[in-house]
Amino acid sequence: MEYVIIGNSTAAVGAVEAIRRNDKTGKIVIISNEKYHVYSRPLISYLLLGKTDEERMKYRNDDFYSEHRCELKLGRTAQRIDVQEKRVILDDGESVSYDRLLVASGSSPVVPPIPGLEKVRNKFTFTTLDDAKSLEKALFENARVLILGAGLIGLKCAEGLSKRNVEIICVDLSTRVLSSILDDQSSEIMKQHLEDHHISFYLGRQVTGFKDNVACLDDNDEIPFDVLVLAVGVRPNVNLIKDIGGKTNRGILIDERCRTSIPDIYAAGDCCESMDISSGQIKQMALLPNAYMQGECAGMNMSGVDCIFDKAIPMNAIGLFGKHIMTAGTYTGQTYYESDGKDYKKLFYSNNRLNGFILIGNIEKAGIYTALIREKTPLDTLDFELICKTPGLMAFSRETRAEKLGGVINEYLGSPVGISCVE
Amino acid sequence: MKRVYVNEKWCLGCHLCEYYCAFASTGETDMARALKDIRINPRIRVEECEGISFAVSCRHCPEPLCVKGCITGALRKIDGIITVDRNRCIGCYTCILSCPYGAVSPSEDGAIQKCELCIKTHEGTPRCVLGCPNGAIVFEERGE
Amino acid sequence: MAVEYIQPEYEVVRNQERCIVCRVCERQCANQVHEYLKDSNRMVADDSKCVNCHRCVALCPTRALKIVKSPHTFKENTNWSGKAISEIYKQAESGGVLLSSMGNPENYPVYFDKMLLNASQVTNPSIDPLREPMETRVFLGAKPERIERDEKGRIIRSLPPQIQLSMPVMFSAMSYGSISYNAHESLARAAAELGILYNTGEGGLHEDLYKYGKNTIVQVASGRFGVHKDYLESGAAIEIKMGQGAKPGIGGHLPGEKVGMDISRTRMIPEGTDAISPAPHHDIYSIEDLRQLVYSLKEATGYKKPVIVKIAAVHNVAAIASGIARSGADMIAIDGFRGGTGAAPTRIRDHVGLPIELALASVDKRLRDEGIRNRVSIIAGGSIRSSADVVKAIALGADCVYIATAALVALGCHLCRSCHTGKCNWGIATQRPDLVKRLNPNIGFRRLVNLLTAWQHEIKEMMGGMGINSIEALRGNRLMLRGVGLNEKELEILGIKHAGE
Amino acid sequence: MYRNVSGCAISGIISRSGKRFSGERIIESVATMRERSNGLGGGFAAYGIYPEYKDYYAFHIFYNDNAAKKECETFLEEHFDIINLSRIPTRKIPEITDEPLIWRYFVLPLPTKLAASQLDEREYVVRCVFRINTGIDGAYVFSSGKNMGVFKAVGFPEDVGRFYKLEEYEGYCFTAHGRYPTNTPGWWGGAHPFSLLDYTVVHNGEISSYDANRRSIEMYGYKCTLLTDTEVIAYMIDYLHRRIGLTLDEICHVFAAPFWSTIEGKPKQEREELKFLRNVFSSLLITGPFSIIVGFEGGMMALNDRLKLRSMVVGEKDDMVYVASEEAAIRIIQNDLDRVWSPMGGEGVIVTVEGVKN
Repeated sequence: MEYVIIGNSTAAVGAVEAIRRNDKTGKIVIISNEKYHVYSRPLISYLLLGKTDEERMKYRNDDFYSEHRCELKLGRTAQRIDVQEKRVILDDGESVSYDRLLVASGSSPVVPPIPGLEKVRNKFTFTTLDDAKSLEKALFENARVLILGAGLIGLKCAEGLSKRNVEIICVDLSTRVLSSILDDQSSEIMKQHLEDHHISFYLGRQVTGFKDNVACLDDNDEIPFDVLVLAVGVRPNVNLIKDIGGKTNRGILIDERCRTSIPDIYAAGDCCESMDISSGQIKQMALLPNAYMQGECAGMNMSGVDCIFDKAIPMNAIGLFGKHIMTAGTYTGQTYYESDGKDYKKLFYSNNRLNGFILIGNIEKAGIYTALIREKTPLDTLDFELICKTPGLMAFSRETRAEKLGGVINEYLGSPVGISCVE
Repeated sequence: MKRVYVNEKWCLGCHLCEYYCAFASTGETDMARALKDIRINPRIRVEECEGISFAVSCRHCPEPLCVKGCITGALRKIDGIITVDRNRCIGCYTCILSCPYGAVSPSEDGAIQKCELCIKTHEGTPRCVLGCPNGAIVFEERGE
Repeated sequence: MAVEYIQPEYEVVRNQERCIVCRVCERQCANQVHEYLKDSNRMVADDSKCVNCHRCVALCPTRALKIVKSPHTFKENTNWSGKAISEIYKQAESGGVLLSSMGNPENYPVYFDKMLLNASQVTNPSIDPLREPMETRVFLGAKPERIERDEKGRIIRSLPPQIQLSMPVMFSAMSYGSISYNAHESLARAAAELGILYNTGEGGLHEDLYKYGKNTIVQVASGRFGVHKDYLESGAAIEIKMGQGAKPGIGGHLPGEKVGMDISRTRMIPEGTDAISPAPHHDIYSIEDLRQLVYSLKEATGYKKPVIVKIAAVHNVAAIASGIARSGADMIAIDGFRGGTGAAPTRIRDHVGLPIELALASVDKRLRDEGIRNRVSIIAGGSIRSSADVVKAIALGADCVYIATAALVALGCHLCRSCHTGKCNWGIATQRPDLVKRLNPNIGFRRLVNLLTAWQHEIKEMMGGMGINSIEALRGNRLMLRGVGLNEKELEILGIKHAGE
Repeated sequence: MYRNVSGCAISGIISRSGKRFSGERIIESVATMRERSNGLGGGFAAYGIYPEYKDYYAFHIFYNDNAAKKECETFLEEHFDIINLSRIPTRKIPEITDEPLIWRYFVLPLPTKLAASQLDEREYVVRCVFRINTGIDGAYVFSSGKNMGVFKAVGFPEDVGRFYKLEEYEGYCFTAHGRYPTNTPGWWGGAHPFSLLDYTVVHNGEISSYDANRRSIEMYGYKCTLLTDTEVIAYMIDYLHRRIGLTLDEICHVFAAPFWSTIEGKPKQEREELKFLRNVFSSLLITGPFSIIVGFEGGMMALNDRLKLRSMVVGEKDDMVYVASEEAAIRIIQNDLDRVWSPMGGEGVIVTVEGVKN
């Protein structure tokens, strides 16, 4: 069996590990346009921050490929897929044949069509190690860094730059920070927190154009800057599939076995769209845990073991300047809410199910909430009032707890009737 | 594989498991010296409510969501035991968001901590099990 | 009260250097001795509440605690001891009968400690239990005085009901109520594992424990609590409790607050009502009446269960035992004055009864003198503390011993003698669910099994030393005993020679 | 109360056909084991020696003095019809000194007395023997069976044999004992064999169950006055064989009961029987080392303790069966054996004279 994986990040690793669980001998070829050993993309902001280094950014140990016997084709780009011949054609013309193909091509940063952008010096996107390295090189003392986008990437970048003695300005079309994962109030808490850490915001503003290194806003404000970071979002890399007539939307469409619409071709990770079970909608969820689990699911199915991944939900754990945010699911339904102005908790529920939550500050045992969403646990089977206040196993029934903690299994009872004393 | 199992029927809520856990990770030989004037941050936690109590620590799940979701690769499952490479962990806490038992928590230095069955500090039975006075926490092979 | 007549007996000594304020002492003390002071982040203790049960000491992970006897002293003299003085203060205050728990603590002779065992040298080899079989199995029950043969000349092997034990030790009566469900379950499971019997006591038998029936003695006491047909039939033997060594002549009293749902159902009395066992059985005012009850119980169970009559060791115990042996009982249990209790009037506990050693010796002799020793088995109880006590009791003439206090100690009891308060920190003599759960029967039964397994090893060692490899050859073998520091009369009653003779 | 603790030599010879032979051979056999005796006691039991008085109880009695003799004879006359009485013939030899008066009586219970007692004849005899031995100071009945006699004294057994002129007696069965008591001065009555009616016991060993056995057997009217293992064993045999009616085989299973582990492995019927015997007669289990030869009318039984802590060998030649502590003690009188073996611990060897049931 010949497995080919396009991409060398989280989903690819998930696939490799799954394939090798089932198939010790098949050939695995990994094709990536990046030249690095697999590394964790979200860590690039920590690299800037100095909390990690390239060595520690490696997502798997150095011997990962050899241990899993993967053939690497790094720094090479897959140009197209030949479905008839079942092979992948690379940029240098080499063709790599496959029995099963995984497209884990990830996503690319969106570069907005803003007039004058092409003339801006020191402009960067922020999704790859190379991005981070280039950005770092462009920094200098007291530089003004303008970050376009106050979402996850933009703010992690801001944090990454925070120890660099630079001025950080953030502009976003949205009136709120982290608008994709926070509601108004929580967003305000985070904005305050970020401002306390010397990030300046221009929210609800649009950059209408650049005059060299000056950004012009829709209200005619002008922001001069030295370095520009574009963090307005990412777009799935769908072309390989789209080109051969596979079904795509914004991302590649896959089923719960991570199969594309084309036989023997699977897709996983940021290049895909999949079902968010908290909302029932098909959406792009460019999240590392999902990428791994999709990759793993694809790998299992590719190597002949039927496997379903139908537990995808949006979930984010993000720390910014020591304040942790955890969110998951969909923000619909009734709410449970508590906040002291600094910490924040809001749970969203309807129809006897937890739909989503937002936590800021106290994130202890947040996974218990996540599990309620993921497992669609009927809320009337537990003490919802208690679990709202304190996530814990206490809220579950005694039986459920016993099952979870193993207490009832095989409890040793001695010999119920031992040596009889009756003649 | 031997695992830690908890039976709340016998948990007394004495919290000794937490102290033995905290002690185990100090590497000290005397608990008084190790934990005097320290606010402990154990990897096993007792949940308590209205006369019910039980300890919760990592279940070392067969399909560990924490490991799958770990963004750095710091969490690994090795020989059935989920361990954390604290050098790699950057404290994103995705694992805390993932763990359905609430068994992962932040440590003092920001990296996460979780029960690793004492394999890094002691031989044999985990200390919480040894420290439980009532057999509410046991370390047993029960098959999977 | 402005005047404190009675001072704490113990002091809780905390080594603040070692205390890590884990608060386990506070959480585990049902007497609320320990308290956490938030402001100073330290633990303090109220000595006056301490009963010296050692729960906190045993659980303190840093060994920061110890409990010492208070140096406080009255102006005592030999006649007016501190105890005598404080008891007067207590009664002057309360106007009530003093209550105590566990066995007689007073300074009467412990004859077991004044008897030494023999061992073989040269003329008769000692036997190594690791190399040779060493048997501790005993049968309890009446033995026939003659044998009969069938037409083929084969012995007709019909016997009165017999009980086979792997070793001559049983757990004696402790009722469900006086001790916790978990304690009962521990005893039941240990008995089953060991191949011995435990005893329900007078509180009936919890339905969950019927499955251990083949290892159960079901007791019928003066209150008749929980006695019904299924109960009688569920056990391996039936015991009529006439008396208890700790409180001869006194009945029992389980306060209503201990009679929860399970106990109420087991005892067949309304929840929350006091369970009072009268001092006498109101249908037994004579030996003839006893005989009637013995036969009523036998009739009720088809003559399949041996009947034990348990009496407290009192002055004319030998004559009473002789009467019982002739009443149709299969076994006599004699309970010495050091036997334990969940609650007894202090004066009774401390001043009534006989040491089991003397009672046993005189009963065994009396029954032999009358030629009826084989009609009954003798079970001796009342503070059998070790395997050596077992061996000495058997050598004096017992078929088997009863242990209870030793079993409770194995389960964690620290002999704080506060059973009557119902706040047993070890989960034994209590019905409070939070305290009961402290005794995990999975651990408890194992500890009991360990204890008796250890005793069995020791018994075998001692037997081997004496050159005896089956315990029946030890029974009544008083030549294996010698007294030390005993006077002629004591030696005569015990039927032993003095050491050196 | 001092209990005798002893090591010893034992020997026994029996003719299965009931052929009578001289007592000389048993002397020769036991003499071989002189090393096992220390001169503090020796004795013999001889069966079939009084054919002319075979229906009478032959009482052998030691008297300390004539006063005792007189008192005893008065008692005997009150209870028995005395057919014959005489001194037992002895030979003066330097090795045997301080002999008491040694008399022999052939008696039958007085029919009126016997009837009045409502006792079985043998029980009547036993009670009278106990009355004399415990009630008459200085008188001691050391043999009381029919057509048999015990001869014993303080001294080495071969000297005792010569003293009693044993070579002049002919019987179908002889047993002998040489004694090595470790802590008591010799006393004529204390020598072996010990007997009651026709049961005689010679014994080598020291039983650890002594006091359990003693206190148990005393419950049935026996009085253990001599405090020897042999005495208690003799009473136990009398009790179980004569009074309870156990067979000798069953008695072996009581005295040297198989271990429970052995019993569990037996077929059901046997297992149940063994268990019954162990349970019902548990107080008569003998522990500690012993080898015994029990003589009785018409037979002989040899038994070792169940761990076989004492040596005992059996030899066979034609109709003769020999048992002795040492093989040499057999070979000296019959070197040409058909078969020789050591019985297992607890394995009773029961030999009966043809035509006599045990």
